[in-house]
Amino acid sequence: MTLYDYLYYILLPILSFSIVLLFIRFLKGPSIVDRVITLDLLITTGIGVIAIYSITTNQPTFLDIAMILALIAFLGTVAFSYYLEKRNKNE
Amino acid sequence: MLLTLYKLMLIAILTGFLFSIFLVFAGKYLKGRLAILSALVPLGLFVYFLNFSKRIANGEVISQTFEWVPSLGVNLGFTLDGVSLIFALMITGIGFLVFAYTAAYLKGHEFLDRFYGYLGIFMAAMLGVVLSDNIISLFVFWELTSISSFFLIGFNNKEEASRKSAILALAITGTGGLLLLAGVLILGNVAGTYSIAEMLSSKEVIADSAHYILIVLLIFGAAFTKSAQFPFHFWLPGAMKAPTPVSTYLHSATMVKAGVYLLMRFTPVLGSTELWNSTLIIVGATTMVYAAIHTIFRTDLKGILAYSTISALGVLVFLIGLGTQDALLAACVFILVHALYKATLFLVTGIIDHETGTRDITKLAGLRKVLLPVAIAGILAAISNAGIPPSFGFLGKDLIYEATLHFGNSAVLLTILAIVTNILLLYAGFLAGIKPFTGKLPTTFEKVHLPSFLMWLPPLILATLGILIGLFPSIIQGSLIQPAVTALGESGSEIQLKLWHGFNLILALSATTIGVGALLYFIMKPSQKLENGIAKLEFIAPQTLVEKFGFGFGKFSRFTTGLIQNGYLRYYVSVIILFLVILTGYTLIQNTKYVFDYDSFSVLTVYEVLTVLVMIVGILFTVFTKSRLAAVAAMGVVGLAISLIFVYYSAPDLAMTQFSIDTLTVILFVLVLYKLPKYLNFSDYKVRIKDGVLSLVFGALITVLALEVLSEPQGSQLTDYYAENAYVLAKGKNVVNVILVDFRGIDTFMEIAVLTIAAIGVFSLLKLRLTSKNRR
Amino acid sequence: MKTIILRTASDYLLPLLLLFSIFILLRGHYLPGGGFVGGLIASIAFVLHAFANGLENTKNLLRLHPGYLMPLGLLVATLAGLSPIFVENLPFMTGIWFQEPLPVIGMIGSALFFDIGVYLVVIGVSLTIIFTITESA
Amino acid sequence: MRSKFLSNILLTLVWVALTGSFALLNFVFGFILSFLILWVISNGQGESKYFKILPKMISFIFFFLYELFKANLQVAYDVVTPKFYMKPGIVKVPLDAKTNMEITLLANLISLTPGTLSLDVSNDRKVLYVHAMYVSDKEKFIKGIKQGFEKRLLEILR
Amino acid sequence: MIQHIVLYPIIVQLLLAILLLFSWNSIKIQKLISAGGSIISLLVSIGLIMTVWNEGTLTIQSGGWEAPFGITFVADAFAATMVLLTAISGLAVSFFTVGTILKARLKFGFLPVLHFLFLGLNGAFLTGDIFNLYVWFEIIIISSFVLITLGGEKKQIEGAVKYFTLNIFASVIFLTAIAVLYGLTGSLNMADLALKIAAIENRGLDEVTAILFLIGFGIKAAIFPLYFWLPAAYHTPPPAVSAVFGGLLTKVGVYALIRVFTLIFVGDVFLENIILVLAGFTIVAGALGALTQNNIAKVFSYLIICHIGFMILGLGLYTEAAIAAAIFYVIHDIVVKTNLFMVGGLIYRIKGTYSMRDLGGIYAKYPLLSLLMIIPLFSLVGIPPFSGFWPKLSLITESFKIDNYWLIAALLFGTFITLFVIARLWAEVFWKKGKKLPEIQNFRYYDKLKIEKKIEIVGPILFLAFISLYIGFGAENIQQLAMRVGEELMNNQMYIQAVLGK
Amino acid sequence: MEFLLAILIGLLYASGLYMMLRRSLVKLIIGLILLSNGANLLIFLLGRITKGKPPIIPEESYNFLDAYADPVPQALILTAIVISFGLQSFAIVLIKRAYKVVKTDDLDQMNSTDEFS
Amino acid sequence: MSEIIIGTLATLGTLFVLLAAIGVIRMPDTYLRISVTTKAATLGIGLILGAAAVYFSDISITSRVLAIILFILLTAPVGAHLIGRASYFIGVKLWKKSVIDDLEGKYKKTTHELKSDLEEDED
Ligand code: NA
Ligand code: NA
Repeated sequence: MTLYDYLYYILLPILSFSIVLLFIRFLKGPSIVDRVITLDLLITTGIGVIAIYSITTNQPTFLDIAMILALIAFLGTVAFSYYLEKRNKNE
Repeated sequence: MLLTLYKLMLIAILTGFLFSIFLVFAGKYLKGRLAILSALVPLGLFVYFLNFSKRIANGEVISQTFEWVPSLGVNLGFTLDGVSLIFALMITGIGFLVFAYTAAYLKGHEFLDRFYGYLGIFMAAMLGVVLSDNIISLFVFWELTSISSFFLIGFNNKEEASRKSAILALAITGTGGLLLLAGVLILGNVAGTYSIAEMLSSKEVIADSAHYILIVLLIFGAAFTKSAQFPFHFWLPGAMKAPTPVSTYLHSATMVKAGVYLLMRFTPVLGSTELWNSTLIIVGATTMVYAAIHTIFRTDLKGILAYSTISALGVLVFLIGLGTQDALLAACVFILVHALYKATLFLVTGIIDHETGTRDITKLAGLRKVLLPVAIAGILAAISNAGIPPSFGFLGKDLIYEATLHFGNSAVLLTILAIVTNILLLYAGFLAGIKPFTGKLPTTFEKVHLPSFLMWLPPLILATLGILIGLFPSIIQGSLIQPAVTALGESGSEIQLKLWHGFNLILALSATTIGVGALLYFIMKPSQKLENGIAKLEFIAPQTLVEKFGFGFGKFSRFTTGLIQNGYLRYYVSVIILFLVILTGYTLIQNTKYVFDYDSFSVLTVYEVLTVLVMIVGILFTVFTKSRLAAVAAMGVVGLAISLIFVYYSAPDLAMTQFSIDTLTVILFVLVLYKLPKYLNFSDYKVRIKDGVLSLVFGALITVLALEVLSEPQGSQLTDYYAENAYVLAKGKNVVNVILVDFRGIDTFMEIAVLTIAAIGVFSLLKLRLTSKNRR
Repeated sequence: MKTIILRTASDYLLPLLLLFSIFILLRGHYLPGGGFVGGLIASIAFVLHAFANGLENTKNLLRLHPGYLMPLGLLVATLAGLSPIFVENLPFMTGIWFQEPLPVIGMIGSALFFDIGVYLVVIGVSLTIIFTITESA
Repeated sequence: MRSKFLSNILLTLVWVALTGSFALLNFVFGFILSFLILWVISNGQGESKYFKILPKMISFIFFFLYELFKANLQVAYDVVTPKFYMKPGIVKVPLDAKTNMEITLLANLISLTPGTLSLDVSNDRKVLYVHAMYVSDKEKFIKGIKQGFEKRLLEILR
Repeated sequence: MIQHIVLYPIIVQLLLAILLLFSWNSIKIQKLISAGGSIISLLVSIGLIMTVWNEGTLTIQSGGWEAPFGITFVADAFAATMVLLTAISGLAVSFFTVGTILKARLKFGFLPVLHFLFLGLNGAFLTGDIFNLYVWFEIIIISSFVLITLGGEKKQIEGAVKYFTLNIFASVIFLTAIAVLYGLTGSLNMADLALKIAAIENRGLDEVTAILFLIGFGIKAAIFPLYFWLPAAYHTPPPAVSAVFGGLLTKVGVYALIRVFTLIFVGDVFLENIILVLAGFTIVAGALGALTQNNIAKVFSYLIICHIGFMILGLGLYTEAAIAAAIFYVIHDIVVKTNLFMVGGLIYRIKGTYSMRDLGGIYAKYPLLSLLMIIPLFSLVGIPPFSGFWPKLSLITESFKIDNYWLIAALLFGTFITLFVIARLWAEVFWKKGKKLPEIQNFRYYDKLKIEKKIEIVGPILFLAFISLYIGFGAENIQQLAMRVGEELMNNQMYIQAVLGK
Repeated sequence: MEFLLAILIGLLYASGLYMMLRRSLVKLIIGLILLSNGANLLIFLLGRITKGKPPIIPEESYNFLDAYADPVPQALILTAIVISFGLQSFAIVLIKRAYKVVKTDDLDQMNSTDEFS
Repeated sequence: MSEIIIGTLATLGTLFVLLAAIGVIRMPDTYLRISVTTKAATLGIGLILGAAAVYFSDISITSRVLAIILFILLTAPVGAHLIGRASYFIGVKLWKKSVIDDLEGKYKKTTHELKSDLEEDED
């Protein structure tokens, strides 16, 4: 088994499976915070998927996407926190 | 010299328009002097047209064409022949008198200038109608007469009845106008020309055409509405809401005769067929009898005159329907006869109304003592109307009987109808012209004064003419009547207008008519009771039916509009989608092969399937979750999954952008959401199922469409070109970016413009608060 | 949000992200990135700052209302688009280039200025939108 | 001034690393760029301290990586085995760290370490509330943090 | 290069919008820029159409990339005409805006967005690239969203929600159609597409694509049964906005329909029949709607729909004369509808209401003004020889030529209802004795305006009225233009030749 | 994969439409977003998809050495995405404003402009 | 050699990510889930990215990888802090077997001001 096959046929599916697991938590919730956390984690896992994918395709370009994901994902969490705090204050 | 004269014909028509435009701007400053001066316009035109009479009498037909919209085949083609001349003289001549009359009648009225303006437009338009050779330009002028009529009927527009009548008249004549438009366009197409003169040579082609019936019906529609034929007659009594000069000029002497003119004009082109003749005879006869009977039941002078006018118009249509030379001759003569006496009677009525303040015939009597010249005019007109020799009316009546008596098998029936009509018309004329002046003067009217000569002279002139022509018919015989009859296509024998034909059947019939009519006048007394009696039948009157139809139609339009535009956005969306689904679905089902080339598709891999799976569940979750926030977060998941798909399929820039934008959207949502109320599930189960089915069908359609397209070959020459030139010419290696900033830079340019506008929108939508202070 | 952790982090993230954004902007012609994503990252930097320090502080930092970046960016892009007309009588938006390439950025040409215009507009737009919403929230 | 210069150099290095080009021109460009950025954003910001002691920093990084790895294994074990051994709770940890930078770094490092999560800092900055998975002994837990992360961190920063 | 002029109408509006944004804080300067710029824009458009008339179709390849690789801009007679009309209508509205729009609205970007809208319109008319057309459409709709919501009053918002949703929906369908088109041909240049679509064997897909375009553009053009957004929204914004919308916006949809169905999807009888049926229903539905309304702005809105039917009818008939008639009608309609809503605005300014029940007495009080307002009303009805009359001649004739009497009936019905509705409007609004209405606080009645303000309001109406009169009385020139357009459109080889050189 | 994507796109269209048919303004906007995602993916799919070969010319080369994905649909989608972002952000604010002035999220209560007057 | 390094890093990283995923599924309360995710995922992604860096062994790519890791290290704990704090605000309950909650009652309801209560302790 080559490194390519290993990454492509074993690790990539495992990461995708992790995504599914995370997504199950996303669906279950129960609180919105759980969803926000899982969303964040989904993105992080996505970065992993992209990194592995870039190795298997020999395309470093994809790492740039990982970079953007890493940067921007954070803002989502911040915004949700901001929202939750404000909503809570208003109530 | 000749040429300049010809040109004048266009200018002659334009004069009226120019006159009224002039009034728009200068009218206010001319009010006092205006009135008399205005009358010079029609007078000048009358003289101008009179100048042609000699040449017309010599059998000349004067025609001149000015190009207007040649690419549509529309010219200002004018023809002056016998028929046109009669009408032109009537229009300008009576116009002159009415203009003068108005000066006194509406003296000091604040909107006198407007009134003259409308009259000017009307006169010009009417001249346009009767002079046009090009049927499109005829239509143009025809419509203008309807419009000016609308403004004149509604002149006293502060009264609701007046406005209503104006709209009703416009609705009826407007409908007719549109029928005429269709008619002339089809006719023009069939004949291959819009020129009436040129059509004469293709008479057979037209008659044999499959569209002949349609053309004739359309033209009838126009003529009948304009000339107030049964059952379209009812707008005319309503139109009497207009000031009397208008009733005189438009609704008795000229405009209503436009329909008659139209029929006459088209007689040589379309006439002499069973359809043409029978329809006109039936409609004309019905109208003349029906309207004549109606005069009995009226007490308002103008009402009486209105119905008698309708009846007279019926007579004219009837005569054109007979279509024999006799009949057409009679028609030509009767037009003049009627114009003279009816105009007189209207003007007289106007004076009575103006001076006594009432038009109620049951109250009017003895006015000869205070309004002698008016009484003379009235009585003279009544005489001509009655056809008592030696009036012009007598001539006319003779010719009518002449025509009916010689009309083959139906001669007896038609003659009887004509007699009945004439008897009733006589009665009506006596009521209007004699009744107010005879008998004892009620005390209330003792202080009535004779108005300015401007008012009584015009009717007197007209009435006198009605007698004079009767005495000397040769005045008009050669110069007007003969050319007119020739123009109608009857070039047979020479015409002789004589007062005295010796003792014959016709004379007997005339005598009978006069006798019975006079008897009727002495026996019958118009009364409110009679009027009330006929009012009981109103529910089946054409007007009521039309109004009911209009009302029902209004209801119908409210119903349909309310049905279509019901206010529910989701319904709008459904309709549009349904429409799309049906159309595309139909086409797809008809043409789809359902053969997909699976081999060309890329292989499924675990991670892709899982990504798609997450996305599908994410979408479903977005749709069905009860929490808005969860839905928004789920959209984040969907966005991420899409980004991953873009990654898998070689679109790094897309993945980046999709992801960043999705995050941004989620943030915006989150920032906005917390002020909103909870997600409510408004719709019930059934609705959801229905919507669900529609949505699924729509989605399936898109899927099938996508697969269909994928099974077609595609080779993009763009791709290769970009690949080759991206670096060499555009100096970039990220081809997507090169496309964005260079090959298709304008797209990107406008994309940022869109963003800018959106930002302005957001800014102003949230920041701008219209307060009561800055609201207006 | 009153948390020093976020505030401190954002102080350091701000320059870092801005730097990064320019990096993304300039390399767009060669690798994924470009004015749009670059602009987004720059605006995220400021948005973070605003979340942490309050809008007023961020606005003070910017000195100018971010909205003005929109016409500025559009103007830069327009001038880049117009330059070929004036310089060489070529059609609108035709790329014109300096002869020598620069490191990182590569060839300097009108397309680059166009991308800078995009960058500015995107910053202006994102900030205007987010700031406005936050203010009226 | 000095710290600003340092920041400038640091950002320049980041730029050079990002672009991967060590040409002189790129250094100059990176320097100017960083300078501009710092100038743009420096409005209204107080002095801030950057890394002064490189060696300590490096040793700290290794210490942190070790902690990270160790704790990860612990948590991993708990996650994958059916039974939970954890005793979670929120603990109030008094702070010696004073500046924003110190507190933030400390809190973040605590959060990054598995099993612990900095929830919030009190408004008077005296206390850090930490959620932890294993607080069988509260005092021991607090001591662990103060002796471990906080002490080492402050050594670097001060 | 003489071809530069093709892009000038776009560039001028773009620069105007930018300048206006820079002068955000000064309404005074904005007004000056907008007015001056609109005049320049008109001059440029006149220059463009004259050049096109003399030189034939002009093309310019933006970015210098030969077609079909770059985005081509094409000024044929049709496009140049539309650009000119935009400039004319734009000039009027720009002045009318200055006279009627609230300061508060002007402070929040009304004028820049208005010019962005004109930018979008010019772009949409001139582009020769289907995706680029999509982008211009988006400029148009986003500007229109902003304009329609600016001020954010209740009815504006309610109308805007529908307007927004259905228009975005139309864009999605448009995009879907582009996807299919690219999937089938791998091209975006419209001339190139014309060639490639003709070569596709699967006519069914070709037809489905065409239907998608029909629906996408049909929504924007407000044809039956896709027009719901229009009656819901067009009466809600200030009259200056309704004027641009009523005059120009729906016409972009019509433009796109005509363009696509004369250039790319040619000769599909099934589609032509569908278009004819829709045209008939559009006329009737619009007419029925107009009959039911009492708010004059709503009456005008429904009349827009009704008359869109006329234009679509011309397309469906698909003969040179019919297309020319549709073009003539477009020309007439843009001027008249713009003016109509301005007239509505003037009436509102005089009395402070749009309701026919409350209005009245305007003719007695303002005779000259009323006569001025009657010009657009007459033109709208097409009372001969006013401008709306001429195109109907060909429409009826061409309908007759295919023996479709239903169409003739629909045309006559639409005309009749228009006539009736306008007559009623005249009677109610102008003739009827004016009621005494409660005075609205802070409302600046026409009476109380300064003379300059009055000129700013009446001037544009007068300007457009003159143009309407010219269209009516100088119909020959307009017909010549329309016929030239019709000829060019019906021979799509000319367009293809101009763009691709083959 | 194309088959799966086609179904996915269909689902996006279907769910987008379904959301638009609800009465909530928020759902409506979400529906529009789903729809435009669907349209973007449709362009992507119909432009034919290629795996793992981004259209970026390798360093040290003037040309592609290998197969590459069609960059045109990508560029189109990019433009479309950004444009929809503009529209979406406006739409989201519209919701806010609508709730402020109409005081409801229920679309069925926003039909005063369609009423006869 | 490098293949082995790459394989090892990638495997470890993947396992940590998987661990985080399982943790998120299994952990009984929100705070614990936050706790688990921040670390495991950060480490996991760092390792995977490291593998990529080794694979491409190019200075510009390595530095990019470092940049990503730096970003994650910077942002992940801040995010965890923010969301954890927010959970407390909105009243997400601790797991019932939690042993201590020092934060209870320390937030002022309206302003979210957080007390240290240290003075009280010293007293
Ligand atoms: Na365990
Ligand atoms: Na931790």
